[in-house]
Amino acid sequence: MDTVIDVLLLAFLAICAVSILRLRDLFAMAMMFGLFSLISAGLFTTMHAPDVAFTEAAVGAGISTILILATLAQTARREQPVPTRSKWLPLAIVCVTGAALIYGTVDLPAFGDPAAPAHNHVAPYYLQESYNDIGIPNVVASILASYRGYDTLGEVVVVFSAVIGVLALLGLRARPPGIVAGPVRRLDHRAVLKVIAKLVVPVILLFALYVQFHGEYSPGGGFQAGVIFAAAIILYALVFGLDEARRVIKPQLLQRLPAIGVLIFGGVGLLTMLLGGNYLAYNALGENPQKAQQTGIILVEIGVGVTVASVMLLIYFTFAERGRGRKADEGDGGSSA
Amino acid sequence: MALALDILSWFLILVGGAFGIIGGIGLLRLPDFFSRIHAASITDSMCAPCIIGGLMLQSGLTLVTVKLAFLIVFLFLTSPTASHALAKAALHGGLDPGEEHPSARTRQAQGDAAREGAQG
Amino acid sequence: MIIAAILAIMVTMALAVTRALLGNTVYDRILAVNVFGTKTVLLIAALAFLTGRPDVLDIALAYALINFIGVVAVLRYFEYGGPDGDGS
Amino acid sequence: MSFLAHYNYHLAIILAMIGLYTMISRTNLVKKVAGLNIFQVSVFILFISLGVLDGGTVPILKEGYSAYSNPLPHVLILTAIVVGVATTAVALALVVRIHEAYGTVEEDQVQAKDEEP
Repeated sequence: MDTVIDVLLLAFLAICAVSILRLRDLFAMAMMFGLFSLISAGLFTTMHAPDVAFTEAAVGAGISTILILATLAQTARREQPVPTRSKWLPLAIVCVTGAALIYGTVDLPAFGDPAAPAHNHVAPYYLQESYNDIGIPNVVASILASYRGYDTLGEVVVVFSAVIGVLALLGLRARPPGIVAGPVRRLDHRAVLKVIAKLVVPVILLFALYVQFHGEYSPGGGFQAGVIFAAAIILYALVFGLDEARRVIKPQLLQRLPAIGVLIFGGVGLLTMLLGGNYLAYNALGENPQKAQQTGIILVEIGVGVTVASVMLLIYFTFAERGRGRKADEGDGGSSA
Repeated sequence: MALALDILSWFLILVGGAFGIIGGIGLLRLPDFFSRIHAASITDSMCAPCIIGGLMLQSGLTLVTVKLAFLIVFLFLTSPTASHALAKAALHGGLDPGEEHPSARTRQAQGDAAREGAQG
Repeated sequence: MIIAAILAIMVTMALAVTRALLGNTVYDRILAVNVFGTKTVLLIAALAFLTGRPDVLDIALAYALINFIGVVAVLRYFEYGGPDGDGS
Repeated sequence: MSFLAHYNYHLAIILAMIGLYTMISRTNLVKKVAGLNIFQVSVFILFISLGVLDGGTVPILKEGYSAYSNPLPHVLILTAIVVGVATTAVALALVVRIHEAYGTVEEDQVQAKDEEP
């Protein structure tokens, strides 16, 4: 049964990917892209990876799609026809590469084979010892925040530098000449949407907190919670307008939060060093190693959550603010909160 | 009692599945957007609560039931809202109810924006 | 019996994907994507029971949330990207 | 049989190739970003496939289960997804800037404008 679901979902994925390739209307493409992410998230669930599915659903289907839409609103809605000269060479390259890769899989262990090296190297240690070492059931959370803490710190810093890049590209410089700030657009005529959004946004925020702090016992953690939190505020901004959302979360605060999150993460490392341990070795945080580990993980996850949420929000706000710019001579340019 | 619950649960799940398929067929076969939205709403408002309700009866009274109940409430709030917003957007976006019906093919008169163009 | 439900959901998903591919109008695609999203929620919920690990139900909740946000975002950008600009 | 046992990897590779083809054959920059994302998701699928264990379950420890799927790829991919969206955001920001500077997001037109004196 699992296999059937697996293959069906992969087939859906391939169909979606082909339609992304072929669609000329980029809005429709963005929608198929959201669908693609949703299906891949479903696939991750069938492959026993709920944490990944969680992240992919929130990030791929939510944030990525919204960002692509925001970009489309500021650029061109339709793709122009591809010049015919470049049709066969790419196809040949792709076929050769694909054939080589498929030839490469011949030596791989079978799908789901318990004797595969991947299952016999370090994973058994994590699965057997993590409960003794750390005392939380979600092994993914223990590896993410404790065993591979350096790795996660690096990823958080990458996310942080990405927001610096986006701000440098879109946020800091004034609009180019000929572009003026457009009118504030709100979904004022959407009474039903507004009422439901008002009802739903607090629930989503609450759910984000649940995901953040229950992440040790169920799928979840800082990354997912941050994205869901950001998604809730983005929904608010979509329905009530960018200015209203900015009134809720002050831009001055929002610009500092990514750094604060990274500093929380790094600060926990420094704290453990001050207490006589190694960098990010949480055992130094207390007498009881399990309790110390759990404290460390919760602190670190808060740092991750703060950074991810504020980075996603900042990126969206920057795109939306830029998109509000409206060419003085063109009618279809701006479209943002 | 347990047997009755089980039978009820299976019944709900089957009914939900049937509604899902019916709605899906409607989504595919109905002639224009505004009738398709009706088919889609059937899958949202009948299929989802039936299946989730059936699963709730399976799970007994635990945290899982509460989560499923949340799911039902949430879907019940958002799905009709999405359908409503979509219908309204289509109406304002130049899609006329009945216009797209095969019996009245006057598509060219409509604005290009609501249309899907040639697929490459 | 859950397998029957899963199969029914997959069939509905296939039909929705077909509609999303055929399109006609952008609205049809949005509708199909929305239906697909809610069906994914159901699929995850059913899968959680099939594998006997209902604690992964949180994902289904997250899906429902994100699906709604996605539809609102698409509508919003589509409407304001349209020719008359104001939307309404 | 052993060839069929790799179906997941093969489908992931097919997806990757569709993404690659989108990237190298289309000139629209937004579409290239979408292609990049397809490629990225295919890599995620490949990694997660490597971690799947027959008869295993989700790696959240629970009494009554002894076989769990490999949690390590999950961790790697989870962070990779978030980093992926961050890089996508930077790419899209570049696209917006290119559109502001050149008035187009088609690669060949941008190049043509660059070659103009």
